[in-house]
Amino acid sequence: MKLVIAYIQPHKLKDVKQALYKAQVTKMSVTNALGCGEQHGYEESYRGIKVEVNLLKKVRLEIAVNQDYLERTIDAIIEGARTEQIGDGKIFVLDLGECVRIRTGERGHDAIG
Amino acid sequence: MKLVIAYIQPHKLKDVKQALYKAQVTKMSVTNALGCGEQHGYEESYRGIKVEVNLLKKVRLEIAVNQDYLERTIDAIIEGARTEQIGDGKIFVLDLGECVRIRTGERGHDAIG
Amino acid sequence: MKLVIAYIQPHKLKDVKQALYKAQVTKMSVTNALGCGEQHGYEESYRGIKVEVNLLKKVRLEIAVNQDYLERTIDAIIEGARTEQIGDGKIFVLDLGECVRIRTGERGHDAIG
Amino acid sequence: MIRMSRKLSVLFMTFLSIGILSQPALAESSEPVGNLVDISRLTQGLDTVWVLLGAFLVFFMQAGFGMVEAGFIRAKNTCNILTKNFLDFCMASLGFFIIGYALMFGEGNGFAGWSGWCLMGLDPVANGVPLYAFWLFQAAFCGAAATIVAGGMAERMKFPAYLIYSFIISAFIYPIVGHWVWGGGWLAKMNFADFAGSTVVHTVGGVAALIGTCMLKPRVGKYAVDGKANALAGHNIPLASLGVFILWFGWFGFNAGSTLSVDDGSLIGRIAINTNLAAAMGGIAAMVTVWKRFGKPDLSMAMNGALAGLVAVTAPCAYVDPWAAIVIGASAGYIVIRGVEILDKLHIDDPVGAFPVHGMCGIWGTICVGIFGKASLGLANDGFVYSGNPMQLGIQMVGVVGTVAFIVIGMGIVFKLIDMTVGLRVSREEELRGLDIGEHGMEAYGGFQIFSTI
Amino acid sequence: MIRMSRKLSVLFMTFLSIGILSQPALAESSEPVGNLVDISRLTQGLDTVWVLLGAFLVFFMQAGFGMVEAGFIRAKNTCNILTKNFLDFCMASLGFFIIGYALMFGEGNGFAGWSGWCLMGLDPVANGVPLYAFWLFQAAFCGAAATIVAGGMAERMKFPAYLIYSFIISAFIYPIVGHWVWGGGWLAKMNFADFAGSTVVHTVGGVAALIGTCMLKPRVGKYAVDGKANALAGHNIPLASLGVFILWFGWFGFNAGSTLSVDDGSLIGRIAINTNLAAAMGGIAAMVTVWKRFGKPDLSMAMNGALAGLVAVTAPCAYVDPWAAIVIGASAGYIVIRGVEILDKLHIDDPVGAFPVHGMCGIWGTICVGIFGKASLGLANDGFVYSGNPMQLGIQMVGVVGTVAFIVIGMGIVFKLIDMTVGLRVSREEELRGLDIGEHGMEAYGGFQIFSTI
Amino acid sequence: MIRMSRKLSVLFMTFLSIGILSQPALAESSEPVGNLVDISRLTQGLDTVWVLLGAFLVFFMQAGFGMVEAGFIRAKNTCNILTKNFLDFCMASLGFFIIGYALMFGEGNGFAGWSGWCLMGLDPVANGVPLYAFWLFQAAFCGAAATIVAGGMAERMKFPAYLIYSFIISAFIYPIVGHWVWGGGWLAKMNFADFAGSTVVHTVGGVAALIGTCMLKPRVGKYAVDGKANALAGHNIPLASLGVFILWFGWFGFNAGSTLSVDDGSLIGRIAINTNLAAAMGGIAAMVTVWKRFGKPDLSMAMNGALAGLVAVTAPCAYVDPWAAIVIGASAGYIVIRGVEILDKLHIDDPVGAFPVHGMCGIWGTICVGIFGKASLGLANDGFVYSGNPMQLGIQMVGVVGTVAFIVIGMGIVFKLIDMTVGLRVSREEELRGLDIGEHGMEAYGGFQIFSTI
Ligand SMILES: Nc1ncnc2c1ncn2[C@@H]1O[C@H](COP(=O)(O)OP(=O)(O)O)[C@@H](O)[C@H]1O
Ligand SMILES: Nc1ncnc2c1ncn2[C@@H]1O[C@H](COP(=O)(O)OP(=O)(O)O)[C@@H](O)[C@H]1O
Ligand SMILES: Nc1ncnc2c1ncn2[C@@H]1O[C@H](COP(=O)(O)OP(=O)(O)O)[C@@H](O)[C@H]1O
Repeated sequence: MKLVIAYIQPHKLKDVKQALYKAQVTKMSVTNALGCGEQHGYEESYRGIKVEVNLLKKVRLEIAVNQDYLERTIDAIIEGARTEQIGDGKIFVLDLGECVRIRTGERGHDAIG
Repeated sequence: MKLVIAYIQPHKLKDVKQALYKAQVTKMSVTNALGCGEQHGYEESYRGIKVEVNLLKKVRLEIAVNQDYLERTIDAIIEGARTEQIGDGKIFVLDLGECVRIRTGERGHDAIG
Repeated sequence: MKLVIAYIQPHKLKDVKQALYKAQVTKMSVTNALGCGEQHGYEESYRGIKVEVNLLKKVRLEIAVNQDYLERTIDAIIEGARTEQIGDGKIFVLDLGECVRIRTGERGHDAIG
Repeated sequence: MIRMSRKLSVLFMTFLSIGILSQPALAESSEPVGNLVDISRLTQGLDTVWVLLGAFLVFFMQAGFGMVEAGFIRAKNTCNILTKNFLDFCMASLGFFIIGYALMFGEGNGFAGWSGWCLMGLDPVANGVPLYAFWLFQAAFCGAAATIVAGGMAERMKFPAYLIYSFIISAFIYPIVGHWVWGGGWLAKMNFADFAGSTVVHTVGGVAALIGTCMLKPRVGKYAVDGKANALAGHNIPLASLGVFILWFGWFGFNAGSTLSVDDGSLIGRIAINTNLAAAMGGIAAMVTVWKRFGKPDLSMAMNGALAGLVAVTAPCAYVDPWAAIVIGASAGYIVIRGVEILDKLHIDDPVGAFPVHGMCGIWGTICVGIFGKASLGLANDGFVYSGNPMQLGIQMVGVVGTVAFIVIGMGIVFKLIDMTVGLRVSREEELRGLDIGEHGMEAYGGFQIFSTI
Repeated sequence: MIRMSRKLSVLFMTFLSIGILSQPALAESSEPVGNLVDISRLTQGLDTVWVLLGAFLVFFMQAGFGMVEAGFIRAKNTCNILTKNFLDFCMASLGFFIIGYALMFGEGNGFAGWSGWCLMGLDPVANGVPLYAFWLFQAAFCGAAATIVAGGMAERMKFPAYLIYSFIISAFIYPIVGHWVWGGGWLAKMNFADFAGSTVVHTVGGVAALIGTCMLKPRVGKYAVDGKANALAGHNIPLASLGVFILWFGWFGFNAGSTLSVDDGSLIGRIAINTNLAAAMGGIAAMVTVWKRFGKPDLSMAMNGALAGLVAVTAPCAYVDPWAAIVIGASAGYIVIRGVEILDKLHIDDPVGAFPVHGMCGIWGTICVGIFGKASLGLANDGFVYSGNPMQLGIQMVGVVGTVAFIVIGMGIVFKLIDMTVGLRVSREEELRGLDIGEHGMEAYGGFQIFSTI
Repeated sequence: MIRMSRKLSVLFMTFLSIGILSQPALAESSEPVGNLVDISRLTQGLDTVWVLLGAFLVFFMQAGFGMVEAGFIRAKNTCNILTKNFLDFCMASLGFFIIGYALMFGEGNGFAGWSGWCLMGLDPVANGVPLYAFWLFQAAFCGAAATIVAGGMAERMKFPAYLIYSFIISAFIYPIVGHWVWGGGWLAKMNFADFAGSTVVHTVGGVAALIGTCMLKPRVGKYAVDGKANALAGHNIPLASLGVFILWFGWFGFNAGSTLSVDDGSLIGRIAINTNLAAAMGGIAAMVTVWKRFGKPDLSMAMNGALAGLVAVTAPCAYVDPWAAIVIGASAGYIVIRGVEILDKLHIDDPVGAFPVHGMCGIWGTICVGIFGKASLGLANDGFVYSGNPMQLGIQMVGVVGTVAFIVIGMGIVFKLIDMTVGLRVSREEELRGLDIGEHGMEAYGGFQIFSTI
């Protein structure tokens, strides 16, 4: 089992979700994040003081999938999020040791979906 | 060492924390998350336009524990969060390679607790 | 490749970012978190009712790095965040199986930076 | 107006030209008449401006109530309370127009009026001001009484139930009590004095809120199994604080406007200073009390204190001296804090303190008339501190008891009926998710990350 | 006053000294003169107070517009709309001082006035009140017309473009229509009646907003490729709700203040009650409609309904009876809901419903004058329901058509020119990130975690 | 006023009594007398309504100050500033009732008054209006002066220290300066003119804020070790924007209400238009300045500009023509921007710009009286632009210097004493966590996810 973590542009969430649904990945968790990467930030000024903002608004996806779903999940995220512009984001994949469904206590593969 | 990630219903956080304390798991990190899973969402309507909301409010727990604490941690979370209704949530367990206490620089097992 | 997760005091974010830049770690993701650990909380009272608050405001950093950057990353975080007072925070290190840059589709080491 | 006086001066010129020395008497006498008419029109005009200004300010209090109630509850129920607050005023306007005014000010018996449905067939001038202006002023009061209840029953009451309730209270319950006191009813006949409505508006609203919140039971999670009370903290204190300022602002219209006439301004001046001093002292006393009892100066309680002072001074504002207003306000500030504590001990869950503020202090204020009131300021009998005679005090007690009894029974029945029909309380699931989504299918703060862990 | 009575006494002394015993007539007559003068001064004083109170309230509506518009859009564009709303009033004050007033109330022809630039060389008294007070009242109206547009074009219009627009509308467009109706222009001459501005202020603002929003095209993400409309939900409903209360509050000044004189108060009383009933019914009707059509009582729509009722009753408020105000308000509440639906069907993206509220209901209200108005209340001809004679109705129609045509053409050209020069719309990137950062380099809610996924 | 016309009628009686001719006279004469009395009562009534309206509006400004100050600081200190803002008005009401009024308006010497403690033993009519109404108007001014300081010392000042300060300034410091200018003190005697309080209210508050913020030292993290200033951005711009509108709204009462009488309305009309034009120009000028200097139209600065314009026009509002108000407002808008910059250069940390707005522009406005004022409008001498004579200008300077010196010394001592006793500043830990939790044990936005990284 794998845990897929992806950072995407906020306004791309809609497209990514649709792409994931198409790939039958229907379960995910989303959090609000700030990110800094290659994409350079912008300048704010408040009451005459310049502020260099390089932590940009991003959305963080966390998706636990079985091995066989991994690639299609990654592909779906890329499909939904890519604009080929700096700031598109990153995907990280971790090994997922165990997974438990709280409601039933099921574990492992069956618990993921 | 293991890193336990759990998604639970927001209003269950209190019970889960109590259950964890009982199991002598007193350290944890909490973030606000949205999740979609089996639990079907609900419909909003804003100014006459229907909105299908399937990202529901969840709370994300992150708990680093030593191997020997793993099971009791999982059990405690289940005890606190289970209502046997769809939406109870999930627990994910990852291998934790290293842990450092910033204050002291301690590493490994001692740093966790 | 490693995924470094760190919880620090919110007002230390600035210093930690600077320390990381010095160590040429320029990419990271930040989220808002609540944490409870050794640091004891405080008491609020609302309309005559006492409230024991032990989930304190923290900031969560997530940084994917290549093996050779791991130590300097940890050191930088410690340098920026340490005050030697309870509540300084923790660093967790996980194995990162894969990393993908959405924009280009690059994978692995090259995708991290 | 201009036209008028132009006419006048023309008239005047002519009368000057046609040699006045011949028949002065006629000439002059005609003049004064003109002036008299002018003056009485002017006076009514000025009084109308005053009453309308009061009406506008009292209307604006509706916003104050909304912001205070919204700020003191959790984010997930914000749209719901705001919708209730918004629509109960609409309902009150309608109900008080069709039925309420007739019951309150129509010709009738000591219990209720019975004429002037939809304001039809009434003298166009009421109490020295145009009927329509007078109605608006009274309708705004009616709306205030109705909306007080929203706060006490917040975060768990069904929206349709609230709509029905709000129509009934503004069309029937409030006007009847109003008739007793201001419509020439039995309390008025026995010289019961409630200048601007500590009883008519606030006791009615506050007690109705108490009945309602008792029947609703506490919010999920408010009291732990071990009986310990949990704090379900408000979500937007700045909004609440703004609301309190708006209420204080509007209260000047509420109290001073109740004179219905300006005269030479001395009475409205007195009312205004009393209103302000009572509010200020209420705030200070509440802050000191909460600070001493709980170790921190809790803003939400200090603000409740100011409102308590305002509620308490509403009845006596015209009959007392500034020093008395200070005493009344300070005592109310203390009462409200203890009241909140007591309700919590009794496990009565009143999220915004509607009963301690409006109920307890409304009653206290009504009684204060009998203690600090002065006959020289238009009260039937001197208050206790001046006369040592409990006469007026007794009358005030009777009024309080009568009103409370009527509301407890009347609203008790109303809420019971609503509960048996459409139901008073939402489902547990809906309450956990928040009434905004359940009842209105929308969120108050779209996009904001908000913990709904409690 | 002082000066006056000093003059008086002087006069009095002199005439005392020159042996009075001879010609008493003079003596007495001098008295009435004193009174007359006093009274006309007093009357003008009272009227000025009334007009200024109205002006203050109408000014305060600016805050209401700001909060409603801000609350109904997404957090990332909040500073932008607030800056627009704040500066268009500043611009309006300037533009209406230098040019606008002269075009609107100066001596001129049926199309526009042409004197009194910067208020220079004008009679210090206008319509029975001091010129400066009258100007402030009118300037506040002008600001309202200007700011209505901000809502319709929200979340995508360039800030510099908006500044230019706001100066033009308040210096030229609005004053010209104003001259037609209130400045003795061609519509005034044909007895077109718009008591407080359903046409002059709201139709102008609403139609301008429609033109603007059409030219701007919908916001990114508002309509899916398949044509389905997405909800871009407002981010702060409590703020919007406060704004609606402020607007309602200010509207009392807007309508009742338009009498410009108090007289004996009966007219302002009538206007106040009509204003309130129409607003209340608008809110109720809109809630019922949206509830029936979409299954939930949507607060944002109910509030739009109240505003719709207010807009609709603005023209007829002085000419109709309360029952008619109820009908007008209720119908407006229904119209606005359908209007929002229709715009969405046509893929016209009006984020806050500026056109349905101000445009549609402004037109409807203007027409209502011809239906429900009464000659006995100062209208040229009895309305249709009383006379069965479509005379006034026809006149109202002409006024509506004339105004709409003028705005469509005039503002169409203005927006086109702005678009060709500075440009109307921000870049897609800027729109996605939010105009607060793009245009103003600041955020509305520093530190708050807000999803900007839509 | 009253006194005058009373004199008149008395005089009139006497002259009547000494029998003019005989018969008819008596008859008629009774009429005029009645009218005279009526009219003087009416006049006083109208003036009271005006003064009370002003008082209500000035009170409401307290909400405006609260929202502006809260909106411009960080979320974690919101409850704290709101509690300060709320309680300083309560404290001011108390302090100005017991001591302040006596020091300001009591019989005394050129430095301070010394009679009328707790308003006891005073003539029930003051300046032609009822004493109580006059007191409320003045008390609201006192509260404004006190609350200005809260903004400048925000985010780090101890709450108990603030309570003590607020009582002292409103009971002693403010009333003394007030006596100099409005209570017949030494400045009044030398014809120093400050119509509505640029000096008495704003310079006092602004300079006190400067002293306080200097003694408090900057907030943690405001200036980097390398001396670079960091932006600690405000957390709720919509709230601040609402606050600015409320202030502007209230300012109409602040300035126009200061006439204390309506007369024929021409003076209050002039004041109202000047107030509005200065505010509008201040906003525009500030926006242009900040846009040019920093590349973006910063709303927070534009709003500061409007407030600056209002502060500056407060002293001259009654003595100048509209064109002058435009100049005064625009210059103030420019001054405030540069002022904010300068303070930052000097590492004086004034979170909301209390000194640039109220201090600098208060002084500027006071000086403007000597530049643009007109003798024909009641000023002792024509201003410099009219007379080329620096007489009045000099007098204004003296007033400014005297006031600033007094406040610097007086408040310097007060703050020093408070610092040595209860302490002025909270601990570093408390400041980092936020004063809401440290001082009040509560949060402003319960449940909201808010970064407190700066
Ligand atoms: N090494 C990293 N560790 C953690 N988060 C990262 C890392 N690299 C990128 N991110 C996240 O991905 C987002 C996009 O990264 P960025 O480099 O700007 O995209 P791209 O590489 O497509 O230009 C960043 O804002 C950050 O949130
Ligand atoms: N495969 C997954 N990946 C990431 N998060 C998940 C996954 N499955 C469930 N979740 C999280 O757990 C929450 C509960 O999941 P759900 O399936 O509704 O619970 P249950 O399985 O008990 O019905 C979801 O809202 C989501 O936040
Ligand atoms: N075992 C753990 N699992 C998850 N998060 C932890 C754990 N231990 C500490 N943390 C996070 O680190 C923060 C600081 O921990 P704390 O023990 O207070 O620091 P210190 O050990 O330096 O005193 C906590 O608030 C929590 O967010």
